[in-house]
Amino acid sequence: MGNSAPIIRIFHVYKRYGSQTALADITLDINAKEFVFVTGPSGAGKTTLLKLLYLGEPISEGHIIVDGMNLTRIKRDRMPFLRRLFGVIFQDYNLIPNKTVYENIALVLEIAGHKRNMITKKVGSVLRAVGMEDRMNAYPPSLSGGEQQKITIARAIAGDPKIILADEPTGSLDEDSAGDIMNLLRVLHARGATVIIATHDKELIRSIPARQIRLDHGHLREDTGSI
Amino acid sequence: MGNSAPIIRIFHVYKRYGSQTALADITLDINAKEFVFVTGPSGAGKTTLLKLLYLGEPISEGHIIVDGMNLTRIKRDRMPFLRRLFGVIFQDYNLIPNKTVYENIALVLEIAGHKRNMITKKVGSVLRAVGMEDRMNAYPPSLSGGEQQKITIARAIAGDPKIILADEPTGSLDEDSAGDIMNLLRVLHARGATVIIATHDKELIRSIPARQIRLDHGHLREDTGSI
Amino acid sequence: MMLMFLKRALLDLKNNPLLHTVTVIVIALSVLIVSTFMLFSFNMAKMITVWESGVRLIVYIKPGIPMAEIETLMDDISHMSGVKNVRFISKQEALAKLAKKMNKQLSLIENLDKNPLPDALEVWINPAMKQWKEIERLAIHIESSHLVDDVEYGKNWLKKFTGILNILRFSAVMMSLIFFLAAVFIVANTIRLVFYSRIEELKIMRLVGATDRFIKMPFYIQGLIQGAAGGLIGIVILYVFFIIMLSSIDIDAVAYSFSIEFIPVKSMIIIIFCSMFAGWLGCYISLRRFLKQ
Amino acid sequence: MMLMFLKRALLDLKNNPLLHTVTVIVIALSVLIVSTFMLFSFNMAKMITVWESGVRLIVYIKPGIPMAEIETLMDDISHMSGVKNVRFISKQEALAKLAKKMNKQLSLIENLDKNPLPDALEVWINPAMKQWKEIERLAIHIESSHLVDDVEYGKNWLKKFTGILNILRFSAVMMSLIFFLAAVFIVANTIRLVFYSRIEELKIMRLVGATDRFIKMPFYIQGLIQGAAGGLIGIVILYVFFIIMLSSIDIDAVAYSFSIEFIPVKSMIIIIFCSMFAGWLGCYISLRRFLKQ
Ligand SMILES: Nc1ncnc2c1ncn2[C@@H]1O[C@H](COP(=O)(O)OP(=O)(O)OP(=O)(O)O)[C@@H](O)[C@H]1O
Ligand SMILES: Nc1ncnc2c1ncn2[C@@H]1O[C@H](COP(=O)(O)OP(=O)(O)OP(=O)(O)O)[C@@H](O)[C@H]1O
Ligand SMILES: [Mg+2]
Ligand SMILES: [Mg+2]
Repeated sequence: MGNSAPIIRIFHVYKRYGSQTALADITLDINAKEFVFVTGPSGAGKTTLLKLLYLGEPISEGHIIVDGMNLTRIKRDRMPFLRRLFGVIFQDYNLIPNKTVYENIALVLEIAGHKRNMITKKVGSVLRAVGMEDRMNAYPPSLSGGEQQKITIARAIAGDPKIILADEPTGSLDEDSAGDIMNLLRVLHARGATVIIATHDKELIRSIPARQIRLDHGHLREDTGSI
Repeated sequence: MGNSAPIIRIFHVYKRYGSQTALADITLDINAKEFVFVTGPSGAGKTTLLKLLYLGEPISEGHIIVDGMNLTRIKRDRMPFLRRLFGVIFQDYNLIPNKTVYENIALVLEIAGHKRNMITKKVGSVLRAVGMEDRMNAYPPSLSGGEQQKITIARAIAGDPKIILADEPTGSLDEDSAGDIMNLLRVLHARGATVIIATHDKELIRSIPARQIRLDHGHLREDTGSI
Repeated sequence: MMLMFLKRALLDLKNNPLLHTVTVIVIALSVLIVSTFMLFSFNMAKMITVWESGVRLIVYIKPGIPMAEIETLMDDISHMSGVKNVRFISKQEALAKLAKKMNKQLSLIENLDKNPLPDALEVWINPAMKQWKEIERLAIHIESSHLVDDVEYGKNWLKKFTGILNILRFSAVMMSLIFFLAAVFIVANTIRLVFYSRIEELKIMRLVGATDRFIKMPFYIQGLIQGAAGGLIGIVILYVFFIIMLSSIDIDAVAYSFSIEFIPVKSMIIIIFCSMFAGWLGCYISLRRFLKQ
Repeated sequence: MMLMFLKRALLDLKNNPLLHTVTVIVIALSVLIVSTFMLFSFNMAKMITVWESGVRLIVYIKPGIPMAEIETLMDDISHMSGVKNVRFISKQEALAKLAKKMNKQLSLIENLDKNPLPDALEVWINPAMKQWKEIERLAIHIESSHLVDDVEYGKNWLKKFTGILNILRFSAVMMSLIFFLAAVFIVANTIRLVFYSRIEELKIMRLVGATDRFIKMPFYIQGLIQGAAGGLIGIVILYVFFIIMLSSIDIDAVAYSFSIEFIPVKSMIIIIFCSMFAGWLGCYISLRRFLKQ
């Protein structure tokens, strides 16, 4: 699939939570503009792997290099800029409950320093993309599970990120909505984004031919490589 | 499927959130010891319907009678006892983050007034049933999405409820775990519990022959009836 | 049952250490303020009592009244309300006193051939009688006797002083009230903030079938424990300050007529009860709002 | 840029009304306590100054000293440190005064054939000189002059009084310090509690790429706004109390020599700045901990 420059390089990475080893000796490269599934049963370490990439958790051992930056050695004041490379669809949504849907998404753009009218336009367009433009002024707790997930997706793509990390992006969605979201991610991929999706939805994986990385109990069990 | 006495009777029920109508004119009976799927796309009103049953939200219009109690007229001090009829698997887990897994589950039994050593035994057994006995002393935020879901399931069944309400119980689970959980719910059903599962997982619905109630935009679109 | 609630309350204190520590700190500081002020007022009240025991009237007897009549008068006066005791001062004693007082103008007295001073009574006023007006009324009453020539009272500074002591007393009461109420509300509001941050937890408990009582009791117990802990800590801090202060004051320059003392144990107990009440109140206000929903 | 942060701070105040209201209430109450005490101390200090302006020495001149020498002495004394002014009292004036003072013992003076009193100087002490010892030293210094017969000073009550005023002064300083620190820490801890309840929100902001500055600024602005609002409200409440108090005191019985005044504007401004500082401090402590993670 085209471009072969690795945007993410993972070298012998371990992640331990106390005595618990969530990831053990993971080594792999992900190229720019790749489309990757990370699979594995519950507790395999999928979410943990994604967290390490955007510095959601510190790395216990090993090195990860993202877009030329070594995450083990990165300076505190560079971290926000690293994080802005990513658009993350969090498994637990992570929406701010007392800000409206609009404010939640606008926040990402404000952080990146965008202008006011540009923000208004952009928020409108991503909400339209996930079919939630009519709930702009709702607060997250007043949305259904699937609706919250859509807002999280809208927030993740609002900043036109280089890399999209999607953690179980369709877990709370019905078949039709899930299909819409996957199409959206494919469009963004076609426009040049690297897309990494953690999921255990076998059907979802079957629906798109893409590289698959399978984890189990923190170990890398299988990597189909770019296809 | 055997017993035909309705344990839940819903008469012309409406639920409105401000100007938004989440449920419109729902009328249906659910018999004791039935196994029911509530299906429908995201935002259809599945969660809302379950919430009305356990008084998670007030009913806007109409009547619901659960085990002989009219929810519209129930007295404040009877509500806790109504709620103890139900074991609820919440869509968003609703675990208390600064209590351990053990404490979270034990809470339900303490509330019901059980004895200390009975609580210890029971918590151990439900955690074993969902395969999480080794994480008894972990705090919920340190669990993966699927693990949290399993804890929620364990909590829901700990009190041996008459009625189990499961809101998307397998959304974060891999195929194998999901199968285990469904088997668990079927065993509880066979032992005499009424089971109501809200889900949009078509595969799950196909896997078990049961009554299906389909909602869409708050309207009752289809009810296959007991089979 | 109560034991179970106590256990749950303690477990919860363990589960939210930062939250509860901050709450106890705020309570302790509030108690510190109130008890500091109580210490001050208490000692000032003592001081004022010492001063006021110095208020007296001088009753000048008309010349030539026989001693028996004077004694009847003394008896009458000593039964008037507000009078602590009455002492007879003969004209000889008065002159001797005057001579002693006028050390620089002694020649003035030495030049006298007969004692020009009258007999007099010294009437000591009960310190409980605080209003200048009452003292005045007493004086007029005594003056109305046909035996009495004149009544002298109220060195000017003392008169001014009584007024000022009344301001002090009044402001102390006002301030105690303000400080106490403020402290109670600070504590109550702090506990409300803690409560607010835990409202999700309570909602969950309610959804899984907890009764209001089951939700409330551990909160109340916590409120009481935090109030007691904060109160105790506040008083201990004040005591430390007090010891430091005592050792840094030049005691000799200050402590002629009275010594500085720490607030009495009874007041400490009252303070701790009040801070427990405030803790409970904070819970009560927050819970009532929550449980109404 | 700053404007954007201000907007975000205000938006957030709108989004968490209960939280911020409770915070402002706690700040207002803390300020109320401190400013009540300041009001009290301020008026007491004024009162003490009024009293102290009454401290003076009487310098008795040896008999037969010519006026010219006395004038030189007066000049010398008036240049000594702590002396406010010096007034000459002739023996005639002294006797007239004595006669007036001794209204009951007048016969005593009427019986005199020559004035036995000496000439004297009245030396008024600067109220800034507060230590009794300093006054004593001054007296000894003056006494060493060959023109001076004796120096009289220190009516006993005033001496006792100076000691007591020093305790008052000392406790006022100690208490101000305690109250001020306690209030600052109450405010800071309250803001910490609010912060604690919002930590999830900040974590999310950080995860989506917010810089420390972006997270911090609105908090600081809020802390300052809340501090200012709380300070203002606290002072207004005190002012209302003050007006009520004034109207309920019997002014005539009290206000001979001085009038009760509200804390000066300068102090109000200081209070508000301090409460803003406390608001900022609370944010600073909490944020430093959070950002270190
Ligand atoms: N903060 C934490 N502290 C301790 N253990 C943790 C923490 N986060 C994750 N773990 C553990 O690490 C393991 C991997 O977790 P992870 O969230 O990566 O799983 P996952 O593959 O995303 O699972 P799921 O499909 O259920 O989301 C799990 O066993 C989990 O309990
Ligand atoms: N508290 C609330 N305030 C306002 N609207 C609400 C609230 N809760 C739910 N809604 C709205 O009611 C509708 C039904 O929500 P519900 O949660 O029942 O959907 P659902 O069928 O469970 O969807 P999902 O599959 O996404 O969980 C949605 O449009 C939702 O936005
Ligand atoms: Mg996960
Ligand atoms: Mg739902």
